Parts: sequence; C-alpha cells; structure tokens
Amino acid sequence: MLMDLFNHWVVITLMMSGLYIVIAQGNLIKKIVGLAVFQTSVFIFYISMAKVEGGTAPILADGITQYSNPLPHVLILTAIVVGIATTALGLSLVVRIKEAYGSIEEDEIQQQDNQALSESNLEKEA
Amino acid sequence: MVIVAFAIIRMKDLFAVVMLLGIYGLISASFFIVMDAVDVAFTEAAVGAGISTLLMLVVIAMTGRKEKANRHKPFSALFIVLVTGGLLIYGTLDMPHIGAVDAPIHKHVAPRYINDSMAEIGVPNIVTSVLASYRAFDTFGEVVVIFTAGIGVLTLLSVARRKESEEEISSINDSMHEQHLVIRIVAKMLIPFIFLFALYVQFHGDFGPGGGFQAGVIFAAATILYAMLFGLSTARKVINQTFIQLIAAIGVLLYGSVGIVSLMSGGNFFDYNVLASDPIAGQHLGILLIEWGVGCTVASVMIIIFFNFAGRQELHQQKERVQNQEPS
Amino acid sequence: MIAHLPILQVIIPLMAAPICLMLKRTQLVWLFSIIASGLAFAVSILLLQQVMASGVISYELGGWQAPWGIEYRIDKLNAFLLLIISGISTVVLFAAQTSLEKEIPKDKHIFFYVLYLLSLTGMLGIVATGDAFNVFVFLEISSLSAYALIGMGNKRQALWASYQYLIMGTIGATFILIGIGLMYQMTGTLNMHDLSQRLPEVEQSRTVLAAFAFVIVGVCLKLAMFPLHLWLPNAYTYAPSIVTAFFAATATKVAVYLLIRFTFSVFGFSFSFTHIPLQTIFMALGLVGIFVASTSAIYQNNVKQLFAYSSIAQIGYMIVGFSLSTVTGLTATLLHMFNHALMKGAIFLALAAVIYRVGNVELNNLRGLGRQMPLTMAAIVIGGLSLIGVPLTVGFVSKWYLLMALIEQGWWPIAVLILLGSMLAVIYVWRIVEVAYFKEPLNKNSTIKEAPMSFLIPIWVLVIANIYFGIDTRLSVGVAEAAAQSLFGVAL
Amino acid sequence: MNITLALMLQLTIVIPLLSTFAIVVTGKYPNLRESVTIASCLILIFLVVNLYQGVLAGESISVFWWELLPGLSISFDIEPLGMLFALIASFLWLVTTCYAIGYMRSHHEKNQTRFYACFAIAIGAVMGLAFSANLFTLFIFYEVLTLSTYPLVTHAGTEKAKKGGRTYLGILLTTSIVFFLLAIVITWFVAGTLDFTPGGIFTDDVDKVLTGMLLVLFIFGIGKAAIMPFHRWLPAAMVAPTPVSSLLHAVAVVKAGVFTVLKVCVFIFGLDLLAVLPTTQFLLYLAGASVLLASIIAMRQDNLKARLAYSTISQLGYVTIGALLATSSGVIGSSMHIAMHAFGKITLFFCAGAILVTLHKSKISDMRGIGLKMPITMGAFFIASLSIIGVPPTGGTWSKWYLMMGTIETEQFVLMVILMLSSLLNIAYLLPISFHAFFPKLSRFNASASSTKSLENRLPIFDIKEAPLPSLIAIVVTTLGCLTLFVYPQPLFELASAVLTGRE
Amino acid sequence: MKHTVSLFITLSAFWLLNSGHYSLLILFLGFVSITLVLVIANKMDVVDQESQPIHLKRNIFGYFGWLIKEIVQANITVVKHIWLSGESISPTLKKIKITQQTDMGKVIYANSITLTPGTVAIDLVDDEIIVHALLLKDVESLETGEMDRRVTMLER
Amino acid sequence: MDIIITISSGFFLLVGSFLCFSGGIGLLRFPDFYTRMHAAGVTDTLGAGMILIGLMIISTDLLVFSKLVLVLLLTLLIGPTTSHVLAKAAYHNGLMPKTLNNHEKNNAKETSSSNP
Amino acid sequence: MLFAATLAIFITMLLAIIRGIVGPTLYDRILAVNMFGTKTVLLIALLGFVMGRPEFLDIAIVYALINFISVIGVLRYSDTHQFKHSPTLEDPVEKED
Repeated sequence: MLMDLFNHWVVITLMMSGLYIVIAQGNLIKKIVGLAVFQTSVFIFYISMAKVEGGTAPILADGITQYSNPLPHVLILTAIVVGIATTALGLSLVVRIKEAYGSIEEDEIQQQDNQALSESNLEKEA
Repeated sequence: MVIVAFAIIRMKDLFAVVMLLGIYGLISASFFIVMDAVDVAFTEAAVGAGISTLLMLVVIAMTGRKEKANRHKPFSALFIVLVTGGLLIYGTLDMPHIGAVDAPIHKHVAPRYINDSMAEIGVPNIVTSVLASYRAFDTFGEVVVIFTAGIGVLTLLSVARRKESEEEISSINDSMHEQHLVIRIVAKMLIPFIFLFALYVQFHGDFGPGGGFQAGVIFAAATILYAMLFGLSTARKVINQTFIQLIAAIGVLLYGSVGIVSLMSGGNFFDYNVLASDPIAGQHLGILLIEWGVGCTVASVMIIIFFNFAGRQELHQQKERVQNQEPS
Repeated sequence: MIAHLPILQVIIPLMAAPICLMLKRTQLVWLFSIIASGLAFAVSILLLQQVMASGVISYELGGWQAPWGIEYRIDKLNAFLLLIISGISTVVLFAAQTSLEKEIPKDKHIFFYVLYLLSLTGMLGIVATGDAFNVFVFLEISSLSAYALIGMGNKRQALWASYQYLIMGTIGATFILIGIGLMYQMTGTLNMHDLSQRLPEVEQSRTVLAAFAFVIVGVCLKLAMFPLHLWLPNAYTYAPSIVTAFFAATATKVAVYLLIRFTFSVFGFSFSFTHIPLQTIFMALGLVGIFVASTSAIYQNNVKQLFAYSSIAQIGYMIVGFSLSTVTGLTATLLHMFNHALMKGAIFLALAAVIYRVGNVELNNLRGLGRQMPLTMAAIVIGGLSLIGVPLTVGFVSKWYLLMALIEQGWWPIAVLILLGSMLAVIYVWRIVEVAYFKEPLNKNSTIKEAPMSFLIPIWVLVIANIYFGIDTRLSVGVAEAAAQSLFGVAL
Repeated sequence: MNITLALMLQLTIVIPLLSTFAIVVTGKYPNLRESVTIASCLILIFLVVNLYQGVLAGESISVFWWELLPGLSISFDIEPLGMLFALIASFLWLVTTCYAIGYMRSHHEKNQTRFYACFAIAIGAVMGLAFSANLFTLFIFYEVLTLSTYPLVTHAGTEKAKKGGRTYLGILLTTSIVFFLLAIVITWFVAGTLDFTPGGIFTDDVDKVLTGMLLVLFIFGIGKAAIMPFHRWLPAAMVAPTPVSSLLHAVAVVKAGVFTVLKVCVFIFGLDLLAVLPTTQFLLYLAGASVLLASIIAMRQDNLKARLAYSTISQLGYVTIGALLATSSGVIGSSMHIAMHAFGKITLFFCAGAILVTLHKSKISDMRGIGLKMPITMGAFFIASLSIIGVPPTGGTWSKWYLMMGTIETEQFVLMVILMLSSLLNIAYLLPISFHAFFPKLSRFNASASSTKSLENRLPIFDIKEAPLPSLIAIVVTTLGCLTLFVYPQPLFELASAVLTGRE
Repeated sequence: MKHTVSLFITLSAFWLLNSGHYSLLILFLGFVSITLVLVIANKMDVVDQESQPIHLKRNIFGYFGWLIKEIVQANITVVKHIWLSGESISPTLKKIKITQQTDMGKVIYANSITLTPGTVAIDLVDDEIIVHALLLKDVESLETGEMDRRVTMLER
Repeated sequence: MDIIITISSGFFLLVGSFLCFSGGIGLLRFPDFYTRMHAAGVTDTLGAGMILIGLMIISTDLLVFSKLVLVLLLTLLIGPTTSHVLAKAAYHNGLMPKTLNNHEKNNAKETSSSNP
Repeated sequence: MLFAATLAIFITMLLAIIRGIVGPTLYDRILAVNMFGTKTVLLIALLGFVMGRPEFLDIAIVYALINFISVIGVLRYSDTHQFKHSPTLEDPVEKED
C-alpha cells in the first residue's frame, strides 16, 4: 500500500514544500523558485501516472508491445513550456520591481507602498 | 529530491537556492527517464536545469543574492499547505496503483495512440504523433504561450539602446573571452556542433526523443553560450534583435498557416491528411512544418528573453560603475 | 467557411498577433487589431445565431474524433460568452490608441496590441474549447499576457500588482492542472463531454472529490472570489486603463464560465451539489464577498480601485446566483456576466478618458469634472446607476432575476441582504457623483476639456448598450435563459 | 382607444424631458430659458386638461411601450386618481415655476440651469408616475423622481446641503430598493402580474400572512410617504431652496409617495383584501402615531421650514390612514387630501420663501410683526393654515370630513380621536405664526431680543416690502386655489369617487 | 577557407554518426542544416585555427596515448589518497613556466594539467601557469617539464 | 565471445563506478575547495571514461557506439575546462587554497587584498 | 553489472548533493552541481542500457552540453558583478541559519 503509492507521497511532499515556499517566503525570487518546485512536482505526478508496469518509452520499436501512456507526456511537455514562460515573465517582473523599489523583499515593498499611500493621503488633507 | 526541496526552503543564500534548483531539475529529469518519459526528460533537462537556472542567475546578479531573514510567522502558510497536502493524500487513497496496467488511463484514450498511430500517422515516436497531430492544437497553444512570454519580457525589460554606451559595454563584455583563453577555444570548437545538434534534434523528433521545442532550446543555449563568452553586443551584431522578433512571429505564423492551409484544402484545422495526396505523407509534411514553427519560435523567444535579461544586467552593471566612480 | 466558425473565432486574433509584430507602424497595428477583433466579433455573432438555431456545434481539430483529438464544442453558454468577450474587446480597442499615448511609452505600443490580441485569444480559447487540458493552455496564454499587460502600467505599483497576480494566478492554474490530472487518472479522457459521461461511474471515489476541490479552488483563484481576491484590486488599479477596461469586463467572466462549465457540465449538477455542500459555501462566500468588497470600495480614494473592489462585489452576485443551482439562478448569473461586462466596460473606459485628460483618478482630482467633461462623467454615472441596479439599466435586469431566483427558493433574508448590498453600491457611486458634480474644480481656471471622440464613441456605445439591454432584454435574457436551461438539460 | 389622446398621454412625459434638453441648450440666456420653461408648463397643462376631458368623456386611454421581461412592461394608462394627481402637478408646476423665477433671481442662486432642468425631469417623472399602468412602470418613475430631485436638494452646494442630500437620497433609495423592489418582486412572483387592476391582483386563496408582510414592505418601501420610522429625509431636505421645498412637499415627491400608497392599496391589494389583512391594523396605528408625533415635533420647531416639514409628515399620515381604512370614504378622503394639502402646503412654503427672500428671516421667533410689512403674503399664509387645519372656508375641510367619515364607518374611534387631536395641534403650531405676524404687540411681554428687533422693524408701519412679483402672483394663485376648492370641490370629488368605481 | 571545409567535414561526420536515418529527405535536411550552421558559425566568427586545429593533426594521437597513461596513473594516486586519511595529502600552489607560443598550445597544456587528476591549472597568464596540486610531488613532476615538452612538440 | 564482452564490460563498469564512488567520497572528505576539485576530476576523467567504455563494449549498434564516443569526447573536453574555469574564478575572487607551504604567502595576499 | 554501476553512480550523486547543500563556499556548490551533472550524464547512459532502449543517448549529450553552459553561466554572472566586492564571498564558512 505504502510502496505502491510511493511516488505519490514524494509528489505530495514536493508539492507541499513548493507551495510553502511560495506562500511563506518573503523573497520574490525564492517565491518563483517555489513555483518552479511546485509545478515540477505536478509534472512528476502526471508522468508517474503514465507509467505502465513492464512498459517502455512510447517510441515504437520492433519486438516491444508494452508502452507507457504517451498522452501525459505530451501534456507535460506543454506544461513545462508554460512553466518556463511563467518563470521568465516572473523574473522580468522581479527585475523591474528591484529597479522600482530597490528591494525584492515582500514586506519591504508592501511597506513602501503603504507609506506612499499614506503620504498621498496627507497631501490631500493639507 | 525531497531533501533538495527542504534545503531550498531553509537556504538563505539565493545563489545556493538556484544551484539547488538546477540539481532539482536534473533529478526530476532523471526521474522522468526512469518513468519512460524520455521526451519530457529531454525538455526538463534543457529547461529546468538549463535555461531557467541561467535566467535566475542573471536576475540574482542584478538583485543581490542574500535573502532577508523571515520576519513573519508562517503558520497560516503552513496551514494552507497542510490542507492542500491533506486533500491530495485523501485523493490518492482511491487512486490506481502506479504502473497498474488496468488503470483507466491506460484503457480509454491512449490505446488508440499506441496501436494505431503508426498506421494513421506513420511516425514511430508516439509522443511526437500525439503532440503534433492528435493534439496539435495544444502544441499550438504552447507555442503561443512561449511567444506571449517573449513579448511579455520584451515589454517589461527591453531598453532603448543608446549608441554611445555600446562601445563601453562591449569593452567589459569582451573581457570574458579575453581572460579565459581555455574557455574561448573550447567554446569555439563546441558551438557549431551544438547548433548542428539542435538541428539534428529538430529533424529526428519523429524517430526518437526530441522535436521542435527541445531543438529550439538547445539552439538558444548555443547562442546564449556565445553571448556569454563573446559579449552581448557581439552576439547582438550576429543575431539582430528585430530579426529575431520577426523569426518568433514567423514561427507562430508558420504553425498557424499549416492549419489554415489544411482548412483551405477542405479538411478541418490541422487536418494534415489533406495536405498531400497520401494521408501519411500529408501527416509527415504537416508535422515537419509545425515542428519547424515550434523550433523557430522557441529558439528565438529564448534568445530574446536571455538578451533582454542580460541587457538589463549590463545596464545595472554600468550604472553601478558610474556610481562607484563618482565618489572616487 | 461556415463549418469552420468555431476555430476561426480563436484563430483570427491569434494569427493577427504575430502579424502585428511585423507591421512596423503603430497606427497600422492599431487598425489591424481592431479589424481582427471585429472579425472575431462578427464570427461570434454568426456562431450564436447558428447555435440558437441548431444546437451544439462540435468541431474536431485535426479531423480526429473527440476523445482522441481536441474538440471545440460550442453550445449556447459559450456562444454567449464569446459574444461578450469579442464585443467588449472590439469596443475597447477603439479607444486604445488615444489612451496609450498618455500611459505607455511609444516604443511599446506594438507590444501592447500583440499582448492584447493574445489575451483575447486566450479568453476566447478557454471559452470555446471542449477539452479540459486545452483550457489550461489557453488559460496560461491569457494569464501570461495579462501579467505583462498589467506590468505595463506606468506606476511602480503596477509591477508589484502584476507580480502578485502572477503568483496567485500560477498557483490557481497549477491547481487546475492537478485537478485535471486527477480527473484524467480516474477516467482516462480529457474531453469534457467524454468526462461528463465517464465521471458518474467513479463518482464515489475520493480522487474525483479531490479533483473537484482542486479545480474549484483553482478557478476561484482566477475568479477573485472573496477570500481569494487579494490580487485583483491592485492589478486593476495600476494596469493601463485600457487593460483595466478590457479585463474588468471580461476576465472574471471567463473564470465564472469555467466554474459553471466544470460544475454543471463536467462533474454534473448532481455530483456538484449533492455530494458537497457547495451551495452553502458559495452562498456564504458570495454574500460575504459582496459586503466586504463593497465596504472596502466605499473607503477607496482612487476611483479605479473603488470600482475594482466593486467588481469583486459584483462577482459575489454572480456566485450567489450560481450557488442557487436553479435555472433562474443560473440565468441571473449569466445575465449579470453580460450586464456587468457592459457596465464595467463603460465605467473603466470613461475612467481611461479621465486619466487621459486629468492624469489620474484620485477622487479629489475629479472635482467639478461633471461640468468640464460632461459626457464622460455622465457615462460613469449611468454605469454607476447600473451597478446599483436602477431600473432601465442592465443592472436592474440581472438583479431582478437574482431576486426572483432567491424568492423562488424561499430565501427571503438573502434577498434582503442582496438589496442591502446594492445600497452599499449607492454609497460608493454617490461619492463620485458628489465630487464630480457638487464640488468646485480644484483649479478654477483649469482647461480640462471633454474627452476626444475616440473615447466618447466607444464609451457611449457601451452606455447606450447599457440602457438598451436594460430595456430590450430579449436578446440577453433569451440567450441566458436558453443557456441555463440547456445546462440543466445536460446535467439532469 | 383614441389615438390622439394616447399621443397626448405620451407627450405629457416627453414634453418635460424635451424641455429639459431645451433648458440645457438655452442655459446661457436666462430669459429664453425661463420662457422655455413657462411654455412647456403651459403645453403640459393644455395636454393634461385635454386628457381630463377625455377621461370625463369616458375615453379609455392607454399606451404600451414595450415589455422588459415577461409580465414586466412599461405601459401607461389613465385612471381618475392618476388624472387627479396629474392635474394638480401640472398646474402647480406652472405656479412653482413662476414663483421660482422670482425667488431664484432675487436670491441670486447659482446653477439655475441645472435647477430648471432637474425640475423639468422631476415633473416628467411625476407625469409618468401618475399615468403608469403597472407597478413596475411606477417604480421606474419613482426612482427617476428620487434621482432628479437630489441635485435640487443639494442645490446650495454647502456641506450642510450635501449632508441633507445624502440623508434624502440614502433613505429614499434604501427604502425603495430594499423594501419596495423586494415587495414588487414578491408580488410579481405571487400574482404573476403587476398591472394595476381595480379590486386588486391577488386571488382569494393567497396566503394572508404573506400578503400582510407584503403590505408592510410596501408601506415602508414607499419612503416618500414618510411614515414615521422613515421620515428623516423630509426635514433633511429642507436645506433646499424654497421652490424646491414646495415642489418636494406639495407637488412631486411626497405626493408621489402617498399616491403610490393609494395606488398600491386600491389597485394591487384591493380594499376587500386590505380589510382582512392582519397587518393593516398595525400599519394604521403606525400611521396614526406618525400623525401625532410629527405634529408634536412640529410644535417644537423654530425654523419655519422645519415646522412645515413636520407638519407635512403628519398630513401624509392622514392620506395613508385614509388609504388603509379600506373604505370608499377613506379613499375619497385620501385622494382629496392629496389635492387639498398640495394647495395648502405649497402656499405655506411659498410664503416662507418669500419671507426669506425679502426679509432674510427663517426663524419663527423672528417673525413677529412681519404681517405689517408683507400683508399679502401673511394673509395667504393665514388662509393656507386654515386649509391645512381643515376649517371652512377652505378646501381642507372636505378632505378632513371624508377621512373622519372613514374612521367612523370602520369604527376606528381611536384613529378618529387621533385625527381630532392632530387638528388641534395643527391649530396650535400654525395659527400663532400669522397671529403674531399681524399682532406683534400682544406678545411683547414675552420680551426678548427678538421682540425689540421686531419693534424696530415695526417703526415704518406702512413700509410694505412684498415678495418679488412673480412669486407674489404664485402665492395669490395658490391661495385662491385653497378658497376655490371649498366652494367648488366638485371636479375633485368626482374624480376621487371615480377612483373606486373605475372608469365609466 | 580550409577551416570552413574542415568544419564542414567534421559536421557532416557528426550528423551521419548521430542520425542513423539515411533516407533522402533526412540527408537533404542534414545538408541544409550543416549549411545553415556554417553560415551562422562564419557570422559568429568562430571558424578559425583555434576551433579547427587541423595543423595539429599529425602528432596528436601519440600525445593522447601518453596522456591517457598519465591520467590512469594519476587517478590511482588520487583514489589512494581519497581512501587514506586526510593527513596524507600535501596541497600545493605553484607557478610554472611554460614554453608554448600559441594560444592553442597553452590551452592544450593547461587542459592536460587539469585532466590529470591531482593537478589543476588555475590561471594562465602569458607564459606562466598557476597550478594547484593535491600532492607536492605532482608539482615537482610537472616542473620536470615532460608534459610541457610534449605539448610544445605538438605545436610544430 | 559473448563471455569476453560481458566480462570486459563488467570490469570496466565496475572500475568506473568504483572510481566515481571514490570521487564522491573525496568530494566530501577533502578539506577545501581546491582539493575537492581533484576528487571531482577523478570521476570526470577516468571514472566516466571507464563506464562509457564499458558501455561501448556491450553496445550492439553502431549508432549507439558512436553516440557513446561523442559523450566521452564531450566529457573529456568539458570536464577539465569547467574545472579550470571554476578554479580560476575562485582564485581570482580571493578564495585561497589551504596549502602546506604557503601560509605566509596566503596571509600576505589576504592583507593586500583587504586594502586595495 | 549495469545495476551495480547505476547504484554506484546514484550514490555518488547523493554525495554531490550533500556537498551542494553543505557548501560552504559558492564554488563548492558549483563544483557539486557540475559533478552532479556529469554523473547524470553517466546515469542516463546507463539507464538506457538497463531499460533496453539505448538510443536515448541524445539526452545524455544534451545534459553534458547544458551542464557546461550552466557552469559557464554561473561563472559569468557570479564573476562580474557585486560578488567581487561582496565580503561574504571570501568568507569560507558561510552561515547556514
């Protein structure tokens, strides 16, 4: 029972740690790393469900009858691309944030925003 | 793998985190191979361990590598994570066992791919035939995603380049290959072969792992290597930025127009059977063309992304140098 | 060509995007995007006609039959949404060129149009497709372009907002991906129609339950439903105005569509509402969302932010209608999707015009604008009245249906709460009216003029639509009702 | 159906809206603008009178615009009650406009164009309200009326005005949307229609508790009727310029409220159903309490306009009581009271405005002896007071009479006592004003700073300084109206009694 | 030009060895690809004697033989020291003169040093190489110049 | 013949994996960066080479064989290059090796680098 | 034999990971990653034989290339910028929290 689903336990642990990084960490780059970990864990999940006992890679060859399921592979290929696209865009945002705020820590940015907001409110009252 | 993930949580040095992420990508790629997903492993190796690590490195070079100590309490995060994990564990309880031959996923749609794709499409790599024909539209979407990302990075990071500073930039850049004699020579030897290898992967996607996407990434990797060693401005002279944007667009268009042509010739969108008199030949032609489209777009977008990141980074460097000079 | 309409719907803007990149002149790109979007709109009209006349249209991409290939499946529900999305997109684009001049550096205009078209493509694709994984792909197209578009905003907060959106959006998309994976694992298929046939067999399994939970949570993240809404206000506030107008009118609708599609079509009505206390949860969250968001809206000083919060509240109404899981309730939700698109489109476009003339939309700077920009401000007021639900505007029609649905079920107290919620709308709309009409201009001899025609025309097209569809409800109600009925027909 | 009359019916709504447009266009030329206003007033009166004759001739006039949702249409239909209301409103619009021209000019108000434009929209809404053939159409015009009068209330643009405006809008919109709309939805759901039908639209087997609750929702929902817990908007709206107050209290807003109450009671519930509903009693006493309490509060007000406002609340209670009594005399009394009170109250407000414009006084305690300076105004004030109290020879007598009849018929003696008491209170808070105005000396012993001031004012005894001419004319006209209605109440009575019998 | 030809030949060999599919279409595509790569490589200016050291061809195999022998020997030593206790090593840093003239020769020498476990070429400046060695005797054997001599011979 | 192939490839594989394993141990055991690099070098050259040769022997296909050769060439080309670059970078950034004989030199360098 | 070799490689990779996590300097980590990469190449080659599909060596080649490029990238972007001035880099014992 436990071993049968071993892959799933790994996937779940990874998913949880990835998600934890995204939510709990304050550093923007770290968050993106977390996202990558999170997404990769999902990839592993898909791939492990495609595995067939005794099967091989789904490239037709003579004398082989049992192949793994190719469909999840296709899906994950697409998902990997999506993942890198997200990462690239996220990182470019981080770069711009660093330029604009001078920091890549979540709380410092939040603080700066709040400050700006209260300053503009003060101006209004004046 | 789990160890690496936890290490990533604990690490404060972003540089180390990125290194670990690279290792993580390699492990998961190995894992994919064990799980028979060679195409995926191919891609994950190139992307997870290669490109994304590189991009993160460039960004860290701009933003600094130290993470601040975590001040807020992560209990709520922990709670959310635990709920999610709990839900997943709950979900796994009823799952079919891994590798079970009689699991529903192996019974319903996939058998047709495995049994009939050779007759219907004539390509030994089933992944390729599913990717490029049965689910060609998903792949089209994928290409568009990467195109979108490229344009997104362009909008966010592209800087109007000033001519006068270019000389200066190139002077710093070129130092890398001047200093590193060994690398220069080795890289010079390697680069043409990497390019050719990329093209080989491009055209042999039908027979083995690989295809347009992987080829594009490898191609881009070679260009990136060149840019890193010989300087961004040199690389930009070789591969013009506008030109490469054009290539990215053409890739998407090529892919799409294959669909449109099939639509014009009386089939449905992406119905390659009508492209040639013989359905199998039509399928071949269609797959070849769309793989080209994928390759073009992916390669050029990857290059665009890297160029823009690196361009920003040089700008930063330059600014910093100016700042350092002023006080002295 | 008629047979290929479903794919043309998505392909036209998609192919137009890279072509835009090749055209070098901004003006040309703008015209070209309008044409592409307009063509998509025309296609959606034809599609709707066809669907209303002859029922579901199925289009097999690549000529492969449905569970093996990807299928486009257009029924009344998504034909309706396609119409909303492409229509709003076309109208909004008219104002784009003028608005961009003030908000985005010149050299990025072309990218803007490319991303805009891609985002449109993504939304249309999500709605049109009948394949669960294809949904994910197009979701990412639309999200990625959305992140970039929002990040284009000229304030630095735009970047931060976009980043937050990226994180939340990616988590949401990944959740959906997990859900799709779990479903696939239990059934072996990705086609939605096929899924709906095969899921009942494994209905009792915990895996399917988990799949459902993941999909719903993921969609709700995209939807900005109440507890998961944190990304939305800033994203809408700091994005370029045109983007805000477009997204506020369409993006959340797409997410609501997904919610409806998954609960009603894929999992089936009986599964969604009998196995899980979905009704209670959504009802409660919807209501809390209405009140919390409306109250926050009252305290905002930035008008864009104010209406962004109002959007969250309006999503609450849709959720309440959805949670009733009756034909009337669903009709109310669909109607509100249509109507809210019209109101928010008009309001945010008008705000774009204000930004064009005034520079920002801080409440204080709107003083006396009622006289300086009468047509623009009138548009905002009419849109606001529509939000409140004043008769003869579209807002009234959808509220009416919502109330009907609630009363049908005997949920009196909730009907009262809904009405109280719209009182909160009165308060925040009235804050703007007061400032705009009853305060002297900040600067006595300021020379703020009425917005240029390129704004006024699209704004007033939407405003007139607001009124027209508030009076002649045959189209909107007819389609919404038919769509709701067909959903129940499928599910029961 | 008579085509011309149907066209006229639509014109009554369109003309004010057209004139709004014309007013905005001609805004830069005050004279032109005001002539436009007057002209459209005259056209409107002409139309309404024609329609009135049509109704007398037994024509059935109805117009169907379009159907919004199944069973939810915008359509118009003339019946006597609406005719009555339309007649009063169109006539008083003319008068108020005359008055307003004088008032606004001499007061040098800003934003006069906006003022006239909103005024015209409000009248258009009132016309639509009066002629609406179903509850939905009525609701629409009800809301339009609320929104179009909001700029009038906040006209001054001061903080105080805005605060008043917020209260005004807040209460009216809240009640109308939360209760009224809900009630409409439920009605539609239960009865399947919203058309005004003589005898009500509910079938006999309808759940009494449900409809009882519905009635409560309606009465509370029609915030314009100012039943006690939701009356705060009325005094708050007193920040408006006086012509607005007169419009609000006499012509448009409050009358629209009680008109709606009447309509709902008679044509939605039907008197038979109304009589057996469990909540009617409760509402009657609530209205009674509203009458009494408002009168008592009125006595304590020193600001003339505020006192008049509370007086209005109490008078509106009369109408509501009449409607809820569910007898024919009650309904007749209510309908007539709408008219009588309209004339009486508008005169009173005109007078208050005139005093403000000429003498810049708004406190009652400052008004001793002004009767000597403004004899016509104060005379009119006296007569109007009598009408409100219900003393011959004024029109108010008749309506009070019928209302009393109604209470006796239904043996609601408590209410009868309340009505009597309230009339006494009316005397107590209205008559002293004119009394002191003419006979300042008698109260000199309550000497105070104000009395010495009034003494100074008194010195040039015959220094008559009346209101501006247009205003004065308006005052005189309405005063005459009060008197005429005593002598010649026939048309009103006919219309009022036709309400129940339906169209001939 | 001769470098281009040489590159063409090596690339073709690479393709043919890798491909395994010799249908007309694939061969044609291969030809196209190679041409494309040549164009890019020329544009990048990476085709010269540094990347195509055809002039070294004569002696290189002999050198490789010798080098492999060295590598095996060095490996054994290092592995021995890995399994011995940590005290047995004697890390050393030293500058060593070199006699090669061309960049190519220097690179071959440096790489050879690095290839042999136990020694790593750290920096290459003009005619000096900084070498780090695990054991003192490794540096000493380098200083005897056996390898240096052989590499210099390659150059001629 | 088969036996010879199996045995010889087994021999190469075993030796190669032993070398790699030793390299891994060395990576952990050696005291500083530069010495660890030597350990890594072991695995890169002879370890990888042995394993690949072992595989070459059992490969039946020319294609597979040629690819294995390519991998081997790549490893031999890239391995030392990266080591060298790494060492150079470390050295230039001031990371001094722990050595037996140059403690004084090391100190001198540190002081000089601390106040440029 | 193949299994034994695979196992050995696998263990070596584990050791590399430990070095990568422990550090302590940046260069140790890079070294670990590099070594990890080369071992992955071997692992893939071996796996291909283990699973009877040796034609996947392409992947091994890609790994080798990517590994090289990554290391160059690391150096390129650690070598130039602020790291040069950052005092923590010279600090041989980095603190792990």
